[in-house]
Amino acid sequence: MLGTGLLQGLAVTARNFLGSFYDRRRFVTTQYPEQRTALPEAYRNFPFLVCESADDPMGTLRCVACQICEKECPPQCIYIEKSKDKKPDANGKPQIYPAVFDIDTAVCMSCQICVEVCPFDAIKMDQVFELAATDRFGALLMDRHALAKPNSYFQSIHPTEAGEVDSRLLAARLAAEEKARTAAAAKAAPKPAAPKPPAAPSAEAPKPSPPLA
Amino acid sequence: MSAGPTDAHLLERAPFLLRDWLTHALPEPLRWFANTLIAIAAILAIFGTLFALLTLVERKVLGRVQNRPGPNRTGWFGILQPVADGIKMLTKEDIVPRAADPLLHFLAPVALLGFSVLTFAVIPYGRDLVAVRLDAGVLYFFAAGSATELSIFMAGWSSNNKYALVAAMRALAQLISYELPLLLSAVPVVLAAGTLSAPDIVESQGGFTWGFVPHWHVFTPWGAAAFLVFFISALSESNRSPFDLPEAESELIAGHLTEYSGFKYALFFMAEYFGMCSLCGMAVTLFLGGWQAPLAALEFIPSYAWFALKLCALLLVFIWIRATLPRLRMDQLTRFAWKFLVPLALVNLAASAFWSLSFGWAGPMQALRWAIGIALAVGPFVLLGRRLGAGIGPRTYRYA
Amino acid sequence: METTEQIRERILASLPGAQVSLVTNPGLAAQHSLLLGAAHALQAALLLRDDAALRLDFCSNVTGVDWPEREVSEADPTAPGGKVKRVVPGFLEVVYHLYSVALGHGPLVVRMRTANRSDQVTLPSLTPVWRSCEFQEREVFDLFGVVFAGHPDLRRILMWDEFKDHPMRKDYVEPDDFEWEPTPHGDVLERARRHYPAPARPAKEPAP
Amino acid sequence: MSAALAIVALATLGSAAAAMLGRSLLRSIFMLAVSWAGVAAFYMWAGAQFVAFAQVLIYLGAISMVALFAVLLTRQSRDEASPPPAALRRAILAVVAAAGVAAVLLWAVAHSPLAVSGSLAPATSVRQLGFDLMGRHAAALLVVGVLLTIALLGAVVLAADGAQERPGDEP
Amino acid sequence: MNPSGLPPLASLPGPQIRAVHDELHGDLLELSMGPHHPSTHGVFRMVVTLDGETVVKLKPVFGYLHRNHEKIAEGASYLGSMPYTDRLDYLCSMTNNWSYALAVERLAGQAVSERAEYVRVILAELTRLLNHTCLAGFLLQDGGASGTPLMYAFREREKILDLFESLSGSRMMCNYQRFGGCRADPSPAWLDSARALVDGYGRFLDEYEALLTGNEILMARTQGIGRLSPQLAVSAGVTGPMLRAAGVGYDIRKVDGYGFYPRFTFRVPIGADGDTYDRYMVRILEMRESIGILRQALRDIPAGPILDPKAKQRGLRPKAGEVYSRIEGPKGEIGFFLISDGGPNPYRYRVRPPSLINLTILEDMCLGQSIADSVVILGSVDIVLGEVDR
Repeated sequence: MLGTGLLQGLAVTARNFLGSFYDRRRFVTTQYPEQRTALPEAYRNFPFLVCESADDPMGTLRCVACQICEKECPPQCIYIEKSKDKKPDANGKPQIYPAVFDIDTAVCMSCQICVEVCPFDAIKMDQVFELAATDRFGALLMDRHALAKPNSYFQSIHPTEAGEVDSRLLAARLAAEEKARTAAAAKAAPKPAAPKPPAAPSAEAPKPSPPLA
Repeated sequence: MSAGPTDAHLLERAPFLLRDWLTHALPEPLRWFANTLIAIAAILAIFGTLFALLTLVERKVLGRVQNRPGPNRTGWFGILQPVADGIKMLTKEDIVPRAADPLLHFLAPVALLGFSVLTFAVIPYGRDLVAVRLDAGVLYFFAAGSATELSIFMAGWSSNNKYALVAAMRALAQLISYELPLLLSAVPVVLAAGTLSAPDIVESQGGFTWGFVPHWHVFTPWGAAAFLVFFISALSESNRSPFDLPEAESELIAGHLTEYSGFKYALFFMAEYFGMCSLCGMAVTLFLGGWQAPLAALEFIPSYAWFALKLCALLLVFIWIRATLPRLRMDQLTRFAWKFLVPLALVNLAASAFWSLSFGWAGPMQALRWAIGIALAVGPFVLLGRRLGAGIGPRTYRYA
Repeated sequence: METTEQIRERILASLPGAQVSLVTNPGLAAQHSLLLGAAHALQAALLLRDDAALRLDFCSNVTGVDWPEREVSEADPTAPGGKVKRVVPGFLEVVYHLYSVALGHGPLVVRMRTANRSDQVTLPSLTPVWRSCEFQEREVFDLFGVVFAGHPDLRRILMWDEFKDHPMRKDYVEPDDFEWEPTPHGDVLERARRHYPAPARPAKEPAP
Repeated sequence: MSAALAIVALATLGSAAAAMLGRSLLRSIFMLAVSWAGVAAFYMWAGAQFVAFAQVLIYLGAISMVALFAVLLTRQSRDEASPPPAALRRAILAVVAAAGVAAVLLWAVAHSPLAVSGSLAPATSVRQLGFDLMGRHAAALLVVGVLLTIALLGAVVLAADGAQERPGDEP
Repeated sequence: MNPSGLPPLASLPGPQIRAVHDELHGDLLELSMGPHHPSTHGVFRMVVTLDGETVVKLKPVFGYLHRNHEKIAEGASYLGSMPYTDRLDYLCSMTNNWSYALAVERLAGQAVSERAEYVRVILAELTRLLNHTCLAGFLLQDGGASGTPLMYAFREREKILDLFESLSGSRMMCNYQRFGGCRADPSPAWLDSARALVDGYGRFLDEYEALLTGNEILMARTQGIGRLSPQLAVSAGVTGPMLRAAGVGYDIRKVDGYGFYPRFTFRVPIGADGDTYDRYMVRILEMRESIGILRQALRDIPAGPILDPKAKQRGLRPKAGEVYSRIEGPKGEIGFFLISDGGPNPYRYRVRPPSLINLTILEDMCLGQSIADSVVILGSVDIVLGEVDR
């Protein structure tokens, strides 16, 4: 009979209207500034540079300015200038560091390609999305000072990924030391009489991760 | 302006006491003038705030239906939203297109609001609480209502905008074709009540049968059908949801309101809401027993409270329908009026005449009377409905 | 569906004068294609659509490809260095991927090539055969400059009508309408420096 | 002659004149509507409420719409038909015709036996009006009904012809 | 003078209402709907010539969102183009990614792990649910319902987008598929929440159909409107639900059988009249089939690697050659035609846009209908301008 479909529709809207007062499924709005939805762990926004310790970010940057991410970045929003001198990195090996490392967040589309292609786990995706800036010109171009964040912060926002990265880096460092020790032992071996080098202080105990910054 | 019921309890006489207290110091001719001024001021104040609240309630109900809270940032639970809208409308620049016809462009909202406010004069808000006790009140109501069409066309034509023109043509066709069922569905009530004066119609719906069924017209078979037709036509007269073709956002952006901004735009909306309120008021007066109480025991509640309750209920149904139904197409709209509502209203007129003539039947004849009444009301509805919905229907699908 | 060679024989059988040659696809997908001569392309297309065994009634994709002039060095024992430089003339190519909705097979890849990239860039339009080519051929005309003879409404579809050049050609030079970009970097930095000799970015870096 | 009556009269005549002299056809229709409202005000002043409301309902509500439709659908609104130059001969003829019509009207008004009494017309209630219509003037009412039905049918037939010309309106 | 004999719109005098005289019906009204119009699903413009309310001529105009996506792809590496495919049909980024990954895998001969194929089917069907629900919402929005069906659709869409966000990191720009598998492995918790969503979706669809399918006004507004004959649909290259609504049972999941679809049992609904109501109903029935596929896929998804580590992503240089591969996206057949010359970036990168090709017959469907219907018909074609303009 004409009109039964309309009544059915009205019944559905009435159920939703009444439901919205008690049924969580029918009232889905979160009042943004006051309430915030929990961001899933895999959420990614603009990248940031990982540095080992919080108190000396520029000194302990993992990035070695190999410029792979600059080439691979689809919208070309990363700009790197290598440093002239070298500085020792976490494993003690002298490495080049980026004198200038700019990411133009106005151009970056947070596609996370740079994180994938970085062989040194030096750049990871951040979870900060409130980046409104009043200055339209400079504020959106983030230099390395604004980008550097400590490894502890990385562990706080991406715990599982940070866990894998740290275990991998630790294994790599132990392997490197193992190799260094065997090489040293081999170099020391031909002089049998040389006193056994003091047992390397177990690779000065894996670098304790700095206290939570 | 009547002196008001003398026997009822305090709350019932409150409005009259208030008025007399205000004007007792004035000499005789001035007092009449002051009384009418107070009546006008009261109506405009009440329906003005109702308009403000209605815009807020509409957005809150629409929000709740769509699982979101609706405006709640301004004031406590969004209560100041109408104030915010008002200020926004006042401060917005009032742009008049260069090629528009300035006089008509300015006159349109004024005329629309003027005529739609005129309709409030005859609606009985309570026992003896009616602004003007006219002998032909219902006819006055429809006369004032029908003059608004001219101003909608004035708005559409004078803005010299393609969308506005198409919308103005649509508005004309729609309002004319729905004015007929509106009047035709009011005629059975006049036939049953025997008078055109609104307060008398409400009085004729007093009293109860078997103690709890009130004598409202909607509880008679022809009354229910007439109420349905009146309600659908009221939806269309006030350009509300299934029939809001003139300002169909998806096709004509804002229809005849496209070239209006600032306070004129607000005036149009105020006129639309006033039209909605007055049509609902007349529906309550004609069919839902005006200010009559639904139960004898509840008569201690003042009569104007009952009128307000029923008015708000109808307005909520208006909003509920707006939240649910999509829009009809132009030719479907006019075909629905001419091939469904008008024939239904005419047959209903006959049913009402039969109901009045068979007043004397008693005992078993009473059941026969009800049977014939219901047959006359439901029969044409089903037959016309089947003919109207001939082409459309649910379908079954096969799979590859 | 028959292999591409069998289809080629079938076309030559019913259209003796047509030039239909096979273009092998060295890739792993091995989707070989037929190169149709412009003269009999329309009849061949009609045949492909209406032939009972093929019934390729669905032209899924029309693509333009720009092959500019390139030098190919070939082994030539007679030449002194054992290699001789040969210049392959450039051309514009339109590739059609045909499927059959009725029989459910495909794709048959059909190609057409223009004489050169400058003045003779006309190819017969296949819109009369498959209606789906209408917008896609307009796009090839808009971005590559291939003029389709017989197209019902050949206008630019994506660029605005007054636009002169064809952006998808390999030798397309972007107009140098450089707008000031708040944070220029990379190659944009060079363009910025050309327009604004002063250092484009304020030196924010504190001396290391 | 109370002040209100003078104002209403002036408004009615003024808008009627504006309707005739107006350049844009549509604006003159709106002026016409204003003059009909003036006539309705007259009825109210004369105490015949029912007729006044009927006047507003029918003239302001429907007849003005018909006029608007007529003007829009016959495309007159588009090209402002500029009136021909006002030749002297045409002006004289117009004045003569107007004077003749005015004379006839004034004569009819002067000689019709108007019982001009001081008080307002007896306020007939709608109920009384209904009894008269159904009683003494039932025949006239039926004739008017038949006339209107025929007019309606004629309109439908005319409109129906139009529908054939543009088939495909019926979905 | 454009070919139809009417003077081009731009040359007509001033902003006055341009009643273009035409001997056929007297005053024709030329109306430009778009590019800023509430119901054109983005920056799409229709130059409509109206005779009263009925459409006499309708010319679509595109290009307002054209950024030459294919030229950018020729400059970028194969991996670098993957995030750009999210921006093609920005409602269904997962299926765009899959179609591009499938094309590059066929070009480079890269095998895909079994678990990744299951995850891809799951994500594609979730995208189909999301797209068809939104389509019904937008169709009703064009039909005049004041946003209620659209809000219900968006409420369900948010749940699916939460799943995408917890898996790929971003709600709409997922950039999740890689050559040879997927970037991140869905955790058991993720699979459980996906199962919960799929179980709940049937109830939502019942409520949604109760609100819409039986609605007489919707039936009156869409039945018999914008009829499309099967022959014209096939010839015009229409694909996806529009083609199946016209009565042609052509579904690339069944025809090509890519990505383990032959392992799942599902049916392909077909329309009878090819009008707007059929297009709406075919999409609703397709959603119910997708729920069936999702249940089967989520039930027997195998363990195993999501991406074999040896697959080259960054410096991928596929051998010279070309490939055209396609999948059944929610809007139709979305395919990629890649020509490689052995270098790090593709020589030619072509996207087959289902939205643009489905618009070929918009004018044929709208002729003779009223302007309100042309808006509803455009809504039922389901276009997204990112894909139309590329």
